[in-house]
Amino acid sequence: MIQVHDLHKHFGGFCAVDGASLTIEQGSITGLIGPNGAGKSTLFNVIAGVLKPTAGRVTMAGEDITGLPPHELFHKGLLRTFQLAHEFSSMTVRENLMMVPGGQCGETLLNTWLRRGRIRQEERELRKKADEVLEFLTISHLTHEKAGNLSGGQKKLLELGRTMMVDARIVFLDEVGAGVNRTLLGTIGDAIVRLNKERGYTFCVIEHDMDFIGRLCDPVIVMAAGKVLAQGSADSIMKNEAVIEAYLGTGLKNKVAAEVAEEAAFGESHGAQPGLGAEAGRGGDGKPAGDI
Amino acid sequence: EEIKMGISLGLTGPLESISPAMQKGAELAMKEVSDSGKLLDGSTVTPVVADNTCIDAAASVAAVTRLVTAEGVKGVMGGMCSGETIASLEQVGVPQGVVMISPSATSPALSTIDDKGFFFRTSPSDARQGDVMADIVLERGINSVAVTYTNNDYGKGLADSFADAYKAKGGTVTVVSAHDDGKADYSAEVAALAAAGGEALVVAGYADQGGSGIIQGSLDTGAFETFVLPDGMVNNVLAEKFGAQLETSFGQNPSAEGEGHDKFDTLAKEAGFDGTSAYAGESYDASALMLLAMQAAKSSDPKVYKDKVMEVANEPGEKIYPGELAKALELLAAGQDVDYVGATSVELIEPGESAGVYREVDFKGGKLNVVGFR
Amino acid sequence: MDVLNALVAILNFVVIPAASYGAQLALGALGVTLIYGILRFSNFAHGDTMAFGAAMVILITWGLQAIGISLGPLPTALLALPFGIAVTALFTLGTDRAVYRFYRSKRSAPIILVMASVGVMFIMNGLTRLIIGVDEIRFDDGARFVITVQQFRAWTGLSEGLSLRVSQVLTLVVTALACWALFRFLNRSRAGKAMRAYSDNEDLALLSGIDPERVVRLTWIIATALAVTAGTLYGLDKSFKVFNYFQILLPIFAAAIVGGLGNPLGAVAGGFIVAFSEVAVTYPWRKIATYLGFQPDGLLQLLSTEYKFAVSFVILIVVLLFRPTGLFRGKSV
Amino acid sequence: MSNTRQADAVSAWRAPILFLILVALFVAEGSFRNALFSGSWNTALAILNMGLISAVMALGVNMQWGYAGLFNAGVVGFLALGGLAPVLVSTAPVQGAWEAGGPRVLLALAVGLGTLALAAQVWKRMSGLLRVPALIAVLVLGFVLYRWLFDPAVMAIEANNSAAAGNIGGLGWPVLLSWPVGALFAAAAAWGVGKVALGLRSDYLAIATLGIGEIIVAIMRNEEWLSRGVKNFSGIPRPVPYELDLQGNPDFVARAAEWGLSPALASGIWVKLLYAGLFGAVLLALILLAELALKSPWGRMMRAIRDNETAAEAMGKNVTRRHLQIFVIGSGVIGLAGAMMVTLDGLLSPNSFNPLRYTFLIWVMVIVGGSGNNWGAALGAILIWFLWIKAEVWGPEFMRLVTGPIPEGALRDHLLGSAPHMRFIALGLVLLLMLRFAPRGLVPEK
Amino acid sequence: MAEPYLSATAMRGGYGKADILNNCTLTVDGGQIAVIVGPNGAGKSTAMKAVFGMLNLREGKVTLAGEDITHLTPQERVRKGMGFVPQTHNIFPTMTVEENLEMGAYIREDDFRDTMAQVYDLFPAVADKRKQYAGELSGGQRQQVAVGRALMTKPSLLMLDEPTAGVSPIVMDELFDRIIEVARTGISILMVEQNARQALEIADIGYVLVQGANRYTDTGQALLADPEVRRTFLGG
Ligand SMILES: Nc1ncnc2c1ncn2[C@@H]1O[C@H](COP(=O)(O)OP(=O)(O)OP(=O)(O)O)[C@@H](O)[C@H]1O
Ligand SMILES: Nc1ncnc2c1ncn2[C@@H]1O[C@H](COP(=O)(O)OP(=O)(O)OP(=O)(O)O)[C@@H](O)[C@H]1O
Ligand SMILES: [Mg+2]
Ligand SMILES: [Mg+2]
Repeated sequence: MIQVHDLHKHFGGFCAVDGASLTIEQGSITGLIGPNGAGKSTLFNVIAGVLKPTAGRVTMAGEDITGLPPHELFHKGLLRTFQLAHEFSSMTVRENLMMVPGGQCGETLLNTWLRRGRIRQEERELRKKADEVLEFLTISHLTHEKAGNLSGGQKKLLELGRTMMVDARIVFLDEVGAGVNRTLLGTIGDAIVRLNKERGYTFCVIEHDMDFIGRLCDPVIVMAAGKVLAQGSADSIMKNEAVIEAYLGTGLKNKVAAEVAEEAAFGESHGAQPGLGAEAGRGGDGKPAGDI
Repeated sequence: EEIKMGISLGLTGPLESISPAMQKGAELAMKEVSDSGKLLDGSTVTPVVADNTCIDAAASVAAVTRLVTAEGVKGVMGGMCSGETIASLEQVGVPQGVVMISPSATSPALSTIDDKGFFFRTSPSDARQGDVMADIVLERGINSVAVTYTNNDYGKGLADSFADAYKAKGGTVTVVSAHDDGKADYSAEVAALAAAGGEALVVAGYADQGGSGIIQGSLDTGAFETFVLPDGMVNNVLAEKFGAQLETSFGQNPSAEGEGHDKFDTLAKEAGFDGTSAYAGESYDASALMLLAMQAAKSSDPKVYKDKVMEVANEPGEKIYPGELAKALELLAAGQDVDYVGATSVELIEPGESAGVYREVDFKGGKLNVVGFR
Repeated sequence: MDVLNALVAILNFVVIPAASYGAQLALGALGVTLIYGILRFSNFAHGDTMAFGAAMVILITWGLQAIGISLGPLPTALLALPFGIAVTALFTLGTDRAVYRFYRSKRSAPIILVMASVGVMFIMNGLTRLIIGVDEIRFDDGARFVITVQQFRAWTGLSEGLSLRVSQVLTLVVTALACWALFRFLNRSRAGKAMRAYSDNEDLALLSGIDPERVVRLTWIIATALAVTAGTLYGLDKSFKVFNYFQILLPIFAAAIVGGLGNPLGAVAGGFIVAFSEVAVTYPWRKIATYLGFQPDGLLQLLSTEYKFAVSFVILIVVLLFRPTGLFRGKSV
Repeated sequence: MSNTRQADAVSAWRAPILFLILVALFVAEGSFRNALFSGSWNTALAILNMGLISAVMALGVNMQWGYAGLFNAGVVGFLALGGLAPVLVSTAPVQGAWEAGGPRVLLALAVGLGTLALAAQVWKRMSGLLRVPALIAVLVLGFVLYRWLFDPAVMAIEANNSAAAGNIGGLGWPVLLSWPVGALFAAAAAWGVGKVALGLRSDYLAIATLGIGEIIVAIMRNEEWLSRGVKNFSGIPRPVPYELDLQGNPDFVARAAEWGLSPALASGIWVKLLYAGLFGAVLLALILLAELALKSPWGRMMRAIRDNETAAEAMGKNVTRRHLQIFVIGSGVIGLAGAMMVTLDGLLSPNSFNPLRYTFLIWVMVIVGGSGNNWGAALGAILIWFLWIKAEVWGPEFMRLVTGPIPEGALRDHLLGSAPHMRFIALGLVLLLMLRFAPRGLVPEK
Repeated sequence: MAEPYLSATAMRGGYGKADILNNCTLTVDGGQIAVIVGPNGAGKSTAMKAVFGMLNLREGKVTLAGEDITHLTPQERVRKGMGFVPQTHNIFPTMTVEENLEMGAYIREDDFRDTMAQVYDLFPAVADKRKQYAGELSGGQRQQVAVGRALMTKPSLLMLDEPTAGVSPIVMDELFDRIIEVARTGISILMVEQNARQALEIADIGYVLVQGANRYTDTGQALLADPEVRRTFLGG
């Protein structure tokens, strides 16, 4: 679906993306992980047309889309969310959603004077759709709230909700999970799977929550220092030494030390030992159940 | 009867610093008439002042509309700047049938306007001054000059008419360039004028505006030493400001031959303002003319007395100087003719503007000296 | 010799006047840029703060002269300057309290503050006129020239002269000092950093223990000091006239913006760009060409001086097209 | 941190009540005679007419700022361009001007525009080392050719009867036709400006447009052949009858007598009423169209763009295009107002186009009225204009009040002499008070 | 029992007319780690702001070390030893990383270079960027700077609103580690977390907030063990 060829993005002298090449398969839910500052968001921004690449090429379904402006990409079916929520703060939550679909009849100035009826009908449909999305995201009580007044997590949800307003071909999600309640995140994960299965959306997901990545994504691409470090299934990635060292880490040293000293007798089950698998280190018990 | 007279001046705006003296000049004449008790069987005259901002036509129209329709003035001493004057004349003066006499709007465009006889001015059209100035400059043996003018209808009209006359009489104009009033800095203009060169610099501007800025810059950089100064510049303030630096400069402004002007000066001093300030005398004359015309027409109705304005201003009749308005009223009441001379040797020519007697001045010894009349 | 003459002509008519005008603009722009940088709005009352301050300085100068104090070759106004600053700062602090604080606490959009500053501008303008009148006032005493045209010609024997005024030198020196000091202050001192922090993120500044009201007060005091100094120097150089101080506001804003709002270096660079583009682009090169041995017909003037302001704006727009937030990457709200 | 800005709930009655107050002010101005009001309907209507025109200007600014967040500080320029239209469209042709150089001027202008277009193409199409030299070559050659065509033609036109005319002259068409033409002039200029400058942010856009406004006004002042420049153009035809004609019309005089009015008074009022009708109709039509657009998905899209351009762009909205659209339309409306204003004044005086009066005062109107709200902007415009005019009377009146208790003497004289400057203080105070009690505008955006 | 170090009791208040907080109570003892969890929009951030005096309370009382601070301004609370990292807008974007940290130490009169070195030690990723503008950092890096800034204050009560949102697992572990360490030195920690399981593990006391009211209050371990809590709030 999306192919990135040897992409470079420099800020001044600094190479945020330094020759990344990767492929996002049609119909996949691809995870993109990597340490802070690895260049993930920058890569997203280049693909989505917000930043111009210093060098390299991006193609979408064979078509070269390097440097196309975001609004054109949107109409080609490429949607994205922002890591720092970009809500329309003085508009209500519902309006935030209703403005999304492209090609609305009422977006043409002449039509607003001449085709009131058509617009009214279109609006009715949009409103219904928006309300469904809000219902799904469990924020329907906020329909008429100004988006600027939402809580941090709610803004994230709204961000996601916008991508659900139209039929997309590929959706880039930049840390939708950060700040979102884990229970809800599970629901979101389900929705992503459903959209992927039922509607054939392709997803590319940046996330630091490895449970989420592990449950959803295949394949997973790991970036570090602007380059692709590893690629593979979630399981294989989580066992990859280099990835553990650069990204996953090995659990809470202090906690472990403390436990060893004070609470060894109780045989803590989830205190990860250094060198143990990353999954265990990340609070291994209670793997998310498939159903919520 | 209490007769109200309007005064429409730019009390705020670019010419705000010369307006107060003009207002005082106009009020002086009104007070003189009013105090005499001889106008139309003891009518009193009350001035009503309006601020026309000088540059905002809409505000000026609103102000004059108020004077005429709300205050019910019988005549308006104003406007001040040509553009605003045209607007208020066309929108208010003519349609409402009120006489307007401007002391200072000198644009040639006002000569041709369709005023239905309601408009006069006590200052001459700039077309004439250009001619006079060209003569003076050439007679002083200066054969090439640079010209700078304030970028409005007054400056532009004067500069054009001067340049045409001067060239026709054999002089060389190295450059004619505009300067805007109220700018922060005139280095660019001075640099351009200096580069163009010339034996003297003609400054068709205002003494307390860009004009003095240009002179200051020229003196400081040594670009010019001799300045030719037309009416807007001939002013005691200028002499005070630059003093001996103007040693070789000269100029001319419309003014009475001696007597009227001096008398007005004394009167002004008594009333506590500077009679030599630009257009103060013209303002006095403008008000006086309207009141005398009323007396002559035996009516304060502008539609009636408008036809008398030219009559009282011109010969034949006894000459009337500032401070002699009471006498003039008496003469007129007795059915005799007067020839109002006033502070500025008023002589109205068709279509109702000052013919323009100019006095030639120089600045020897850092003072403003009158050296002749033409 | 002719080459020297050409050089002196350019110095005398272009470089020196443009440099001192540029410094005047820069000094004004420093204040504008500071208010913009810290309090995040364009202060339209700045021109009138300059006028008000200069009026105060004039009154005090008259007072000093009356009791016979002077500064020798330097203008007495310099002595009056600190007092003028103090009085004006009290006034601006008062306006902040009475006007701007309310909108800050309401977190109004910057445009509301801009409009409030227009209101303040009208009031200050009226007050200044009430206090000192609308006439032109000259208050420079002491020596006027460092070197006059005649002296220069006598010394060098060149046919072109060169003049340098005390006020020009003063302005240049003061501007350089002010820019340097402001830059150091904002980037090095604790209070300066607190000011920048406040401008970046008010709430977080609060959380770091910075007292916002103190920052605001400090900003006003510094900006006022800059404004009064600028106003006084400008008045010394040209003469004081209330109306002109509003007119100078536009080029000052242009300077602040072309350099990049919020950046002292930018303000200075902007001031010089505006000044030099006004003077140099409209300069007729004929005289220079003649000195260099050409005999041109025309004036060799790119554009007439009527368009000088337009020219400086064209240059400004071109700069912005290539550097959308000014030469020194300024802020934008 | 989250912004704690709260949308104060604004009563639905607020707008109607404020409009009623405004009407009451005008009625008071028309019928009561005291220190504050003049009691003349002529005055009241004169203020109202310019107020209506100001409202149209404010509407244009509101479209740009209130809908899209574009800071246009060049209002005066677009206004002036609009004002050019009545001169070029409706005044009588000037004898001999067209023959003197009309076609050549047009050709020169075409060459000038062509050069710019070509330069833009060169800049877009070419790359590499040759780009800058090629651009400069095109510009220089174009400029030389343009001046070669332009200068002699202009000299010839300006020399043609320079005291009374000296301009190219008009077409002699009805003046009402010049209103849409004025809008077109301004819109066309805005298109060019927008293409270049709309990439700039907030205050940077402001200063760029400010500059463009100054440039346009400078051109209108100095290009005499266009409309006589600083020499002013007066005597622009009217769409309504002349007072003097009415006064000479026995029918009208009789009708006036029925009402108990003198012919002069009645004619003044009647003419102003006709103007008010025209301007009011234009204003209402514009508000209607604007409201329809604003309350539809188009308006929603504009608000989204204003709130967050990056996000709007990512949601498929072509921000650049929309900005250009609204900038052009807003400027067109301002141009329309310019044409209306010049028609009302009967005079085109480029020197009067100063930014304080025609840019910043309009901005004050919009912000005080309530940006983003069409009714608010219109209300603010009429109200502020009313105050701007009345401050002329109220300022000195206030001064008299203040100086009452001060004993006769130099101080009192000085203060009374400075009374006209109270105009500024009065206006400033009123402005601050209004902003204080309605910080988001009198009728804020919902 | 001695009074807890921080106690905010029966808080009621909100932004506009409607109350967001309904009788919400939070207490932290010296050296304790308290964690607040709850669904989005439950009022967690609002509660933090209320404790820090950035919100007008209609009811309730906040005491710090026994002293009533309900009516103090935020900057006065900073001087009383409270430090706060907000959820969003928690850096100075046009100041460099180093200046951000310096601003954290604004009220400190002593030499803070040690502390800064420690912070850089803790977050090596931002140490490389100390001369860069904080606004140019990646999401996770910003978060690290924000926490670093609060650490610079050397507070006696550290309040963190979702400090780990967007940071990579390895840094998160480091961060939690550091928080434990900090708490051991006697500093109280009050934090909101969505990475609730990890957070509750190290928590001495946990609060579950729903619609501005306390739903569950218990030790971290106990909450983790409660299946109801796990299912509805911790994501299974
Ligand atoms: N405008 C900019 N100027 C300079 N450097 C930048 C800019 N934007 C990003 N960077 C740098 O580029 C690098 C990559 O940033 P990016 O936002 O892509 O990281 P990321 O992988 O998304 O990290 P995170 O997981 O923390 O979100 C960072 O080191 C950041 O400091
Ligand atoms: N500035 C504000 N004005 C009005 N309402 C607000 C404001 N900020 C937040 N709210 C409302 O208050 C409620 C609680 O918000 P808060 O930020 O405290 O939630 P939270 O528990 O921190 O959620 P999250 O986990 O998503 O950060 C939300 O419903 C939100 O809509
Ligand atoms: Mg990122
Ligand atoms: Mg929160």
